[in-house]
Amino acid sequence: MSLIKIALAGEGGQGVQSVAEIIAEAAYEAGKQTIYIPNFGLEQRGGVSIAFIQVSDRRIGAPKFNKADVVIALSERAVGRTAEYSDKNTLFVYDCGFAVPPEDFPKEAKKIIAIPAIDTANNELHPRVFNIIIMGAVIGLTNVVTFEAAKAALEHKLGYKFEKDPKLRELNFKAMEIGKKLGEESLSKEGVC
Amino acid sequence: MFAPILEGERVLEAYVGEYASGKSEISINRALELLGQGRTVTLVDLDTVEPFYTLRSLKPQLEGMGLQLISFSREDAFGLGETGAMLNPQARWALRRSGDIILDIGYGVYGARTLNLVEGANESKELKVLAVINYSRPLTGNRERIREYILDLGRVDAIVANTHLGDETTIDIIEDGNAEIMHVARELNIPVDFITVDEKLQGSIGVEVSGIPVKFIHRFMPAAMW
Amino acid sequence: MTGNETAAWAALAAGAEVMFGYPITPQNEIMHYWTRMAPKYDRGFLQTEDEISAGFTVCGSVQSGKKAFTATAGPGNVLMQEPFGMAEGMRLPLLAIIQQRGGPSSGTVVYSQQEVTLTTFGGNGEGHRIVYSTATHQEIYDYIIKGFNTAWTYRFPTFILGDGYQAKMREPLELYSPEDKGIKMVEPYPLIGLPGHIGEDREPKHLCNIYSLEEELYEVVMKISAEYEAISPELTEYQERECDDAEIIIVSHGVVSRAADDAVTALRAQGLKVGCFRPITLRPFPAQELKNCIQKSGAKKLLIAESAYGQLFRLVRQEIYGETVPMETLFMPGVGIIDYDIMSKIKSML
Amino acid sequence: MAMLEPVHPLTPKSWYLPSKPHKFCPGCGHGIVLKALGENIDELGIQDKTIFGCDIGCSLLAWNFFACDSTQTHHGRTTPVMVGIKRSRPELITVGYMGDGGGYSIGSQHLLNAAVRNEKVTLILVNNTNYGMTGGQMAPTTLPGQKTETSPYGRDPEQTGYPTKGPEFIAQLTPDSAYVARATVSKYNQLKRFIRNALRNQIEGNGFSFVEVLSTCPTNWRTNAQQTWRFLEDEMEPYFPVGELKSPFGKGDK
Repeated sequence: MSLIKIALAGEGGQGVQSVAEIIAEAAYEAGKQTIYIPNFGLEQRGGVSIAFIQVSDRRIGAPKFNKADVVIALSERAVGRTAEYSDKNTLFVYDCGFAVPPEDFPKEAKKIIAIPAIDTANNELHPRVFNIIIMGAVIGLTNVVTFEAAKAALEHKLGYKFEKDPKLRELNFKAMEIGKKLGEESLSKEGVC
Repeated sequence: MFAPILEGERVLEAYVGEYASGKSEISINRALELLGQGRTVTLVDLDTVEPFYTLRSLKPQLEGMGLQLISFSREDAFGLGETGAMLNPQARWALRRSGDIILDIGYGVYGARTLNLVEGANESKELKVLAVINYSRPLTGNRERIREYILDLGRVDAIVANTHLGDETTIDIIEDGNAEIMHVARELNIPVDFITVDEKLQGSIGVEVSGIPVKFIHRFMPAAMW
Repeated sequence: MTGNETAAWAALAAGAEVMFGYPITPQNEIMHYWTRMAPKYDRGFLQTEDEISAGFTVCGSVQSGKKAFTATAGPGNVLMQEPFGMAEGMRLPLLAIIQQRGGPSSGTVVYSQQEVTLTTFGGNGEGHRIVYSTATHQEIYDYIIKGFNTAWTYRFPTFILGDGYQAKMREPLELYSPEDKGIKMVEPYPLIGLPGHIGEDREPKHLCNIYSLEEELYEVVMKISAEYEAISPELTEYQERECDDAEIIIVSHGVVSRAADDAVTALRAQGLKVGCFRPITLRPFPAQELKNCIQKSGAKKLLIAESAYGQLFRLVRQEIYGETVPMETLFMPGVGIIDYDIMSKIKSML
Repeated sequence: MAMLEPVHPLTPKSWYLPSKPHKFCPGCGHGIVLKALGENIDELGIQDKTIFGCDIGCSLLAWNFFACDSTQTHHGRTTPVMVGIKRSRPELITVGYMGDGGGYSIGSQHLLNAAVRNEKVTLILVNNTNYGMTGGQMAPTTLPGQKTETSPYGRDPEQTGYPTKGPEFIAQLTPDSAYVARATVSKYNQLKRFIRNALRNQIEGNGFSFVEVLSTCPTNWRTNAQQTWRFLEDEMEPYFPVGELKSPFGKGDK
């Protein structure tokens, strides 16, 4: 696998950084080179939280990048904030649960895709697993790690919680599966929910 | 040019003045003048505010000329850092020594009160406190300031007029400035004992101005120190 | 694992006994991990009232014979220059991890390479320090272990110069215990608080850092300088790639050297003769090695790339004084540099 | 006249004789404080494990005063250096020696926080109401109206505040296991007892120990012997009450 660059952006509290961390660990466990770096500092001050993830078979260079292969923007502000990371090779994904001013969208993208992750979390599952749906979507969009590897990493990260409440495990895995499907399906659709 | 010193009589003089007024130069010149008359002379460094920049660095040279010098040499202060505002214990008892004693009192808000540090200074009838005034120094640059400054020094028995501007000095600067100093001295009823002029200007000025003797001095304090 | 986590593990593996620190982003997690691990491994920690105090408590601790360290960034690095200066003057083997953030002033808490001048030559002295600029988590781990040995072997304050990106990013690395790699850790020893009865077995030890004679200080500084220069050849470290026939050599350090490395790969693939040189030690600087590179390649230009406005550039310029190769610069103070930035610059130079 | 035998004053065993006579000015109080400290080091038998740390200022003149392992620091930074040593080697007895400028001004944050953390170090702070070494500038402890080189018209509390009352302040910050006292060089036996308590408190591992000592600076006060003593006893001591403010060794000695 050649280098995959992912920018994941949302509001503080949406859990984008923990998603990035789990993906990075899953990739590492799968024997890949990986770097994940947050734009720390801003999230504590009410800014958009962005995670920069890179996964590759080879040694990775600079920890940041200016154009991503996949951008996932999970809030209205995040769309405008991450538009700069998109170019003609970029899949630009956003949640259709909010209205985005047209001028905020990237000028260039391979494809702009809307997915109903917030809606799915709120209505079908539980608001708390929103970020896990997104993690599933990342996998569905990029195949950056296998579904099994992601499950293992999630188990590693949240296993102690799952032990106490096995229903949580079920809920999380289901969220990831739904997310993966959303991601895969969106590849074949154009940017509307 | 000075009143002759009687046999057995000794010279006890303390020089006070503002920062860079020239008191150390004058103290050294005065001590060497007395030394030249075959007298025993002790020069005492009582500058406790900035002592490292005054007599200490000249100690070997002055001692080589035969002066007795009470001052810490720089080696004495190894490992002490800062400017080392320390009083040599010998300075406290300087007046108990035989021979002439020249006290170089540092500048500072306490003025002549520094003499409190010297045992017997306040009681001594022989001791003369001379204020060194340079009209070209900002703090003593007009009549009012000179008056205020001298009054603030505490005990002052006589004045030394030492107006100069270093290498920029002209005869006009000296004469104009000293005229002002003499004016204040008359008002305060304090005598001007002598006028000091850099030896380089010897010949451009008389040996006496308005009846006050002029003394030509050699500059020892290295210009770089200031 | 993050770079900060890596730093804490490295200090533990190196046998560091105590950390003194004060919170400042982006180095906080070094303290966080250290404080979690310290009690389990019987190591010490104190959060001091400020960075001045953190630096001086480290000075006190190493005087008493403990392997002590601190970590800081930005304005904290400024405050620590006072104790770092004392460590230079008294030859105290302290280790400090610097995770550079943006400046001047409080700047950003994120990233920069703007503490190069401060870390190499900060303070009212001559820069008698050893500064390793790391680029990967593996290097953070390796050079912290090595740095403690350097400090206690040569008794010069030693610095691990990282940055906010390295502090916060996650990257795999191999953790190891030094013995497993055949690395022998240098044992610390006390400078004061020595064994034996004073007056019977030994004289009292009076440590001194202040001199009243110019000549005295001159001798001390000249002696320290001579020792520093004597050990410099064995301390300098660098990396070079594709320099043999390079027409342009990219000079960068720390995390930016990763982008330079990628740029060289990409440009060589396009048939362009570009190489890269990376000083690992910024103090002492691998000056001769860089000169050799320039000479053997006959390079037509150097490109100095850094996330600062000329701090590495000034260092390079003074270190290779006499070389006439023209230098161009890519200064991006406070922001990251990626291969794309360097490649664009190189193409504009051709 | 026959040559008189030179007088050899009795000196504590823990004094380092090659550095004597010391460099303090005639009439300076430091010698008295250091004698009290030296006698206590002897009597408590801690010479081999005492680390003496000096601040910058006149206290620095004591850098090689004792035949104890000693270290110099920077202005105000003796407290953290002592803390670093004590935390690393708790078996050592660390004595930080500083002036009012080092302790109450440039190093006040260290003093305050070391007190709050109840660091098990002993700090002796000599209060002579001015910066002696640098030539007699105003200190945090300069009395209202007192002339110094930087308060040439007398300290004006409206402009520069009132003198710092260190022990009172530190007593408020420390737990009961701390020792806090103010002594004066005019009462030697009491001074010696207070320093002894401050050392004992560290030896017993109780907590922070702090003694401020009112001292004399005739050189910068420009006072003769009588005036010096009068300033200490009639001006300083009424303003800065002498006594133990906090002691784990029973009732405070006022």
